[in-house]
Amino acid sequence: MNVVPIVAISALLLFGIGLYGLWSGRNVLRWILAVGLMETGINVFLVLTGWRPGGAVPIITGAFSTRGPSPFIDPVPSALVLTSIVIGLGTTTLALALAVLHARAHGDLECGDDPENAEVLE
Amino acid sequence: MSAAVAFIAAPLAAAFLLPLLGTRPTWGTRAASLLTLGALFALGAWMLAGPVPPHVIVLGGWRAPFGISLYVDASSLMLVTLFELLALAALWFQHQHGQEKPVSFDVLVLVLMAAGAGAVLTQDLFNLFVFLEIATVAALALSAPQTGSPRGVIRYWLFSAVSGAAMLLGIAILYSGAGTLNLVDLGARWGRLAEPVRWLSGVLILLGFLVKMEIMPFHGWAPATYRRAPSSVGLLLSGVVTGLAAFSAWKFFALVLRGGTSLPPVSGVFSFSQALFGLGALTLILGALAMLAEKDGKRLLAFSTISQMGLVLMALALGNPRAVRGALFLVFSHALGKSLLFLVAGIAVSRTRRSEWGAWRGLGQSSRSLVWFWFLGTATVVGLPLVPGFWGKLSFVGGALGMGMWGKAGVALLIAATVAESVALLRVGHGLWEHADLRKRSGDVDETSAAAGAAPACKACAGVSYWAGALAISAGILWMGLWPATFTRAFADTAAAYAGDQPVSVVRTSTDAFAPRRDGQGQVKP
Amino acid sequence: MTKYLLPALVILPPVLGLLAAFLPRLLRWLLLFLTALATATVLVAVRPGEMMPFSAALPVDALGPALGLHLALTPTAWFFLVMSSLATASFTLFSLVFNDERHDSGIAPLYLALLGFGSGVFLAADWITFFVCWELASVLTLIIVGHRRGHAFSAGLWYFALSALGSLSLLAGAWWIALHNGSFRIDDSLVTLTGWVASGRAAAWPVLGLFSLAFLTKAALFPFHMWPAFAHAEAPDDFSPFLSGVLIKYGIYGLFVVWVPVFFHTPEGAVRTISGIPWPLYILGWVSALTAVVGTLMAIFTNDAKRLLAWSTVANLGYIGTALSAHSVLGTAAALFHLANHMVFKGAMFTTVAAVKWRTGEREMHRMGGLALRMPLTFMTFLLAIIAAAGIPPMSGFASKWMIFQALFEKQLVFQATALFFASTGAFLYLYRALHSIFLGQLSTRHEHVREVPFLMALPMVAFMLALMAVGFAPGLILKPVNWVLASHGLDAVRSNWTIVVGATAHIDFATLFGVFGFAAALVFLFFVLGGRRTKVPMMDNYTSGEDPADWGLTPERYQYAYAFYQPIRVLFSRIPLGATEALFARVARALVRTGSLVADGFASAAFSTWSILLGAALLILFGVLS
Amino acid sequence: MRFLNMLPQLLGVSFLAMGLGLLLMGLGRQFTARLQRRVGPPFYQAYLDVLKCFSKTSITHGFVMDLGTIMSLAGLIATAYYVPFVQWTPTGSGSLVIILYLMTIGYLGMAMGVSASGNPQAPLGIARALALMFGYKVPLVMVILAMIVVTGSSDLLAIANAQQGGPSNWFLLKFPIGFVAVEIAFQAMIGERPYDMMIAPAEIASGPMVELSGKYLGLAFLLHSVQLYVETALIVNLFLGGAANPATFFGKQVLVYLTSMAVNAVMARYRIEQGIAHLWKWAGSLAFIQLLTTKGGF
Repeated sequence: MNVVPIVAISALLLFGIGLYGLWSGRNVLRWILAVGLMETGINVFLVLTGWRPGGAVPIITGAFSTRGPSPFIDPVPSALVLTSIVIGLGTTTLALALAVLHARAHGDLECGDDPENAEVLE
Repeated sequence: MSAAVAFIAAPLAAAFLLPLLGTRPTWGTRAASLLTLGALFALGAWMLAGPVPPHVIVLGGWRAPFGISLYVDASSLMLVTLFELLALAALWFQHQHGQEKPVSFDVLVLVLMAAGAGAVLTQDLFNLFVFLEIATVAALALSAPQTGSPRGVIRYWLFSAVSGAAMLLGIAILYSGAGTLNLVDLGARWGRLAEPVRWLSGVLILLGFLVKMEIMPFHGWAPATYRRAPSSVGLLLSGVVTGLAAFSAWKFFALVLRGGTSLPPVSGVFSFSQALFGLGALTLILGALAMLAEKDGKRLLAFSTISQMGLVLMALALGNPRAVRGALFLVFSHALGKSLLFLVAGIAVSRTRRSEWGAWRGLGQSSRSLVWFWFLGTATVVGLPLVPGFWGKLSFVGGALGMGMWGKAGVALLIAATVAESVALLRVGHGLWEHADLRKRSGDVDETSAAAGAAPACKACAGVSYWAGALAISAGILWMGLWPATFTRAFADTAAAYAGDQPVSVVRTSTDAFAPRRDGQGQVKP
Repeated sequence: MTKYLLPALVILPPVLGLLAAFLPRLLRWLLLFLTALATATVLVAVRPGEMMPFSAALPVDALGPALGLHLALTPTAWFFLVMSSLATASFTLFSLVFNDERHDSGIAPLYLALLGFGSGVFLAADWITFFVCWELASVLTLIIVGHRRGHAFSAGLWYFALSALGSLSLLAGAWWIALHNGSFRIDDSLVTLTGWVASGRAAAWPVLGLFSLAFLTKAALFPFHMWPAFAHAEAPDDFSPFLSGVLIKYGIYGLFVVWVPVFFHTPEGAVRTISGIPWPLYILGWVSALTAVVGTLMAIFTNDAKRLLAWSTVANLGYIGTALSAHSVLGTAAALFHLANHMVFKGAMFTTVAAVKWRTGEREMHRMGGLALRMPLTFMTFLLAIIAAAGIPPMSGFASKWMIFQALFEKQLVFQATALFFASTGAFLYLYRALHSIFLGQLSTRHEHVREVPFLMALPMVAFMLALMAVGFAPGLILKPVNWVLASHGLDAVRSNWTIVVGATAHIDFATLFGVFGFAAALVFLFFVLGGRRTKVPMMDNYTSGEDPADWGLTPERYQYAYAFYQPIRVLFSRIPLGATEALFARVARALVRTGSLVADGFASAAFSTWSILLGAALLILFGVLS
Repeated sequence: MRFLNMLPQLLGVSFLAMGLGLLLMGLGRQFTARLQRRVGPPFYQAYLDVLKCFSKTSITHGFVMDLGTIMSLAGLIATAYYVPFVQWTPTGSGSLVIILYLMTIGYLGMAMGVSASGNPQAPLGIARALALMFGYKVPLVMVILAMIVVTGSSDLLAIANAQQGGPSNWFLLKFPIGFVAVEIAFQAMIGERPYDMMIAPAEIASGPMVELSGKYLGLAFLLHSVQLYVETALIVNLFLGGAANPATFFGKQVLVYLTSMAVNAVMARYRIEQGIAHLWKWAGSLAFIQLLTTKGGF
């Protein structure tokens, strides 16, 4: 059975859930998780773009070097996914650090308006 | 001539080696970071001294369009050198006047510089995305306040995370259609993409740029972040981050979207010009009005950056050569002018411990330089004659007036916005210069600065870093304002090279050698 | 050497200003005075014909290969420059003494730079130099008017916002024409503009409108007539004469550079005329007449001496505008003549008020009084100045006012003439009020010890008096240069020799007028001497209709009638909203600031910011789909 | 040169103006008395008053008071030189603009002199006088502008010549509306009731004249007399076509003056703002109609 529509729908679903997560609450952790879900959804879609019907694993070994017009699936999106995951890692850790700061300053993770009289030192 | 790579490699290397010298900020770590930035600035200046032939550097031997290539020409090199200068001034200022910061501050500045240079020079779309993300992470970490509520920065993270995701989605869609990531190649294949692929990917990618350029609906994060971030980080945010975002947005706009071509009529290719022009105009006028109402000094500078970036976006959306030259001039002059204003704001906030410009009244009495540099910065940002901003606005008006009703409306808004902005900034400048009884306030400054154990902010003298940074930037302003020969030539060549419909430009040499030959009308033969 | 005279006139003063910033107080003001004196002597010595135009190329290819900066000394520029530099020389001499330790306003360097860019405006031969000097002049004026006082700065903001708006629209207008004829030079753009006006092309009127916005805001004509009252009143006292005598004339210079050539060189039938005058000039006529009336009424009811003189300047600019709009040789000459006269008598008035404020520290008119006894020379200068300002014969003001009326009679613009007569009668009212409240009536005890102004400060006053009488006796002194200006515009000259001027409906021999008044005065003095002995009596000893002043606790202040002087007229005009335009502009400014604050805080709330990403993305997608 | 041989004529006209003015005042007082059914002073009474004033000692409050009083009479006499007596002026020109503006010297001089006296009632009177001038000057000027539009010249000699040849072409008949407007303005100009609020004896102790004594009062008398001469001559030249010989000219002057004295004898005094409003309402609108009809359009 053709796997492409299932993967596409799941990517879209993931992206949708992430978007809903963003919109529905003000908790910082909720936002971090929501962004993580969105990025996973996009990564799934990225891998999907590299799919070629009947393509094989893009590793050139003796047997596959001379196969027909496009024997392999496109490896570049997979490489892009790698980088995107690494970037996701970086931003998420930073967000978690900010969440810790927020908890230390406000005692909870509800991100409301910026306090007006916040002291400025420099 | 692969010296340009040093601009990316050297800061990264220094950034990773710096923590080895320990996490406590000793004079050694500070000297190291300042030396790196100084050396890079010297390298840039030396390279700019001679003629800079536009050339392409292919990284890692992978020939284009498969590998990543850097395109280095005069104006991109100038922009990178400007970034180095601003970073040097900001970091040195932070060391001497700002709060005590761990070594990670210097590391993050170096990372930001590497990302900035990368984003300006790269020719690859995904590589551009990666550098933008690195720059955002660095900027986020820099502007996070150590004590107090980080809500402004969380909102900044939220905006950049979502826009990063959107940009990635856009690149994915674009790649699925075009099959290549090299900007020049994308430009060649843009015509044949399907309609939904084009405008969906275009929208999503532009969303990423617009958030970094603080354009109106996406600017929510800017005022709060600027207020809580140290002034030196404010300088970096408004000078470097918006600068690289604007330059790379223009690169994407010129190469891939065929430079947006002229506004009306919409020629076949989906041109976003009218939408972006409208958005830029909205940002320009509302940003300027917000400045009129703003009581807080650093938020005032944030809205000034927003307003100026709106104007740059309008110039990019226009697309004709005169407007693009204006845009480049505006980016440079805004970076220079705004950095002067942030230096003065930094001194003022460290003296009075309050960021409302009303509280800065009379500071100019003890150190007159605050007033001089503030007025010079204002003149540059607002575009008063004899300073670079004027050349930018002059060519923008010329470019816009040639564009029918849209252009004239844009010029009218520019006039109103310039008046509002100059009133707002001059008001603060005059406040600094006013007769005000300083004794009442300076009394309480002594206790707080002693209590907070801040860096030795001696009241009377403004440190060497402030003077050196401000004088260097003023020299840049006056050189660019009074004899902008080198700049006009560089901007003209870049505008010509990037304009899509030119005969085969240098930019293309990197790929044409391998791409299938074109027939007479420039249509790619199958 | 003469090749570099023009750029020197423009560049040298700002450079000296930069130098002056580091000099001690007295040297700064001395440098300012010497520069102004040098400029005046150079300009008087030089004739417009002999000066070679100067041009430099800046490597900015805004339009053609290189942006040219051109300076040229046209007769019009020469006339304005000579008049303003002579006036400035005397004002700066006055400032030299005025700014002792107690009164130093610290604006000498900015004043110097302003002189340079001021003459730059007159000398500019292309729109970019014109804009550069114009814009820098308005910024410097804003900072000078502010001179380190918050409320003075916000008063100056009225001026700056309007003049910045005007100058930017001037730049847009210059670009609009440059896109069509490829050059920023003023004479090229005027030729194109005249061509457009003559051919009735639609683009002519917006361009003319853009240019005129710059000049109307600077010349404080009707819709923009409220800023002088704020700026002149709050400016440093010794700077107000320059601001009101010279700086406000740039707007008129602009009208001269653009309107006069354009409308005099368009063929007759090209533009629709109302009662013989092209309709834009007719509108300018009515706008200026309205300015004169409003300026006079506002001057009558104000109680602050400097604000009164500021409103009187607005009224006088109304006269100049009306004269200019008569679209005739006589009208243009009358405008120039009245402009020069106004520079002298308004300068004299502001200088005297500054001297009174220097000595007594008072500015509200009801707190002064009786100073003629302590400061006789200042009193005489002020007296001669208000005689000239009211246009009363022996002095110079009458000649220019008479010429304005001759120009209006020639074109039968009788209703504008009536408005001007109304304004000039009103002028007499508020001028007498100023004279009475400051110099006459009871001398208050606070000013017992006030002394006359020192010699150096008296020098410019005597110079003003001599100038007023000289021009009153021989109007040819100013009409000769005016005829050169008219010749440069290709108009025929006003028929006049040194003392006789021939108008449209009558001619006057001003020497006989002067002599006749002198003879009458001598005759009456003879009668006066023949009369009985007169004994001098103290000021407080006078007729109190039978009551004993001791039981009112009489003091000189309470015995001086000066507060709501024209209360009856105030009642008459109570229904007319006099301060309407100020209120309108203030409301517009407040509305802008409110929208600004709405934007500033609107996006700050956390909830909204998450939404704004989605809103923005939807917006962009929508545009994408539409385009 | 030309100015020197003009001096005797100037002297002559000065004494003529003062003489006729005082005569007018005398006749006016007698006429009012007769209206009020009393004998009234002889017609030469005014001359006696002036001589008496000049012989008496007087008090002064400073050089400004002397300067002002001298300047006021000098200004009025200078105006007299420009008002055509019998189609002739000593200076050869009768420019209306000069007359209108020279007259204000009289006001300025008097104002300066009396307000230097220090008595607040004097400037109060002057404020009223100037406010009144504000009222009557505009209608007067509007009618004069109508005359200028008709005759094409702003010189009184030319206007008078345009009305020669009998009463049929006097401007009085050609422009009756203008004449009525100027009559009302004339009433205010010479300060007769209902417009004599500036010297209102009951309210502000004769206003400006409160501190004048001796020769200052004499000079004030002369000022009023020359003012009468000038203003009546102005009306005569504008509307009654001047005159061939002095007798008819003076007769017309007396006629004009007595009409206004008649009004003065019977009218009560207006308050100042009512006076100005009345002037603008009646005289102003009539003059406006006159100007609009003669000019025919804005």
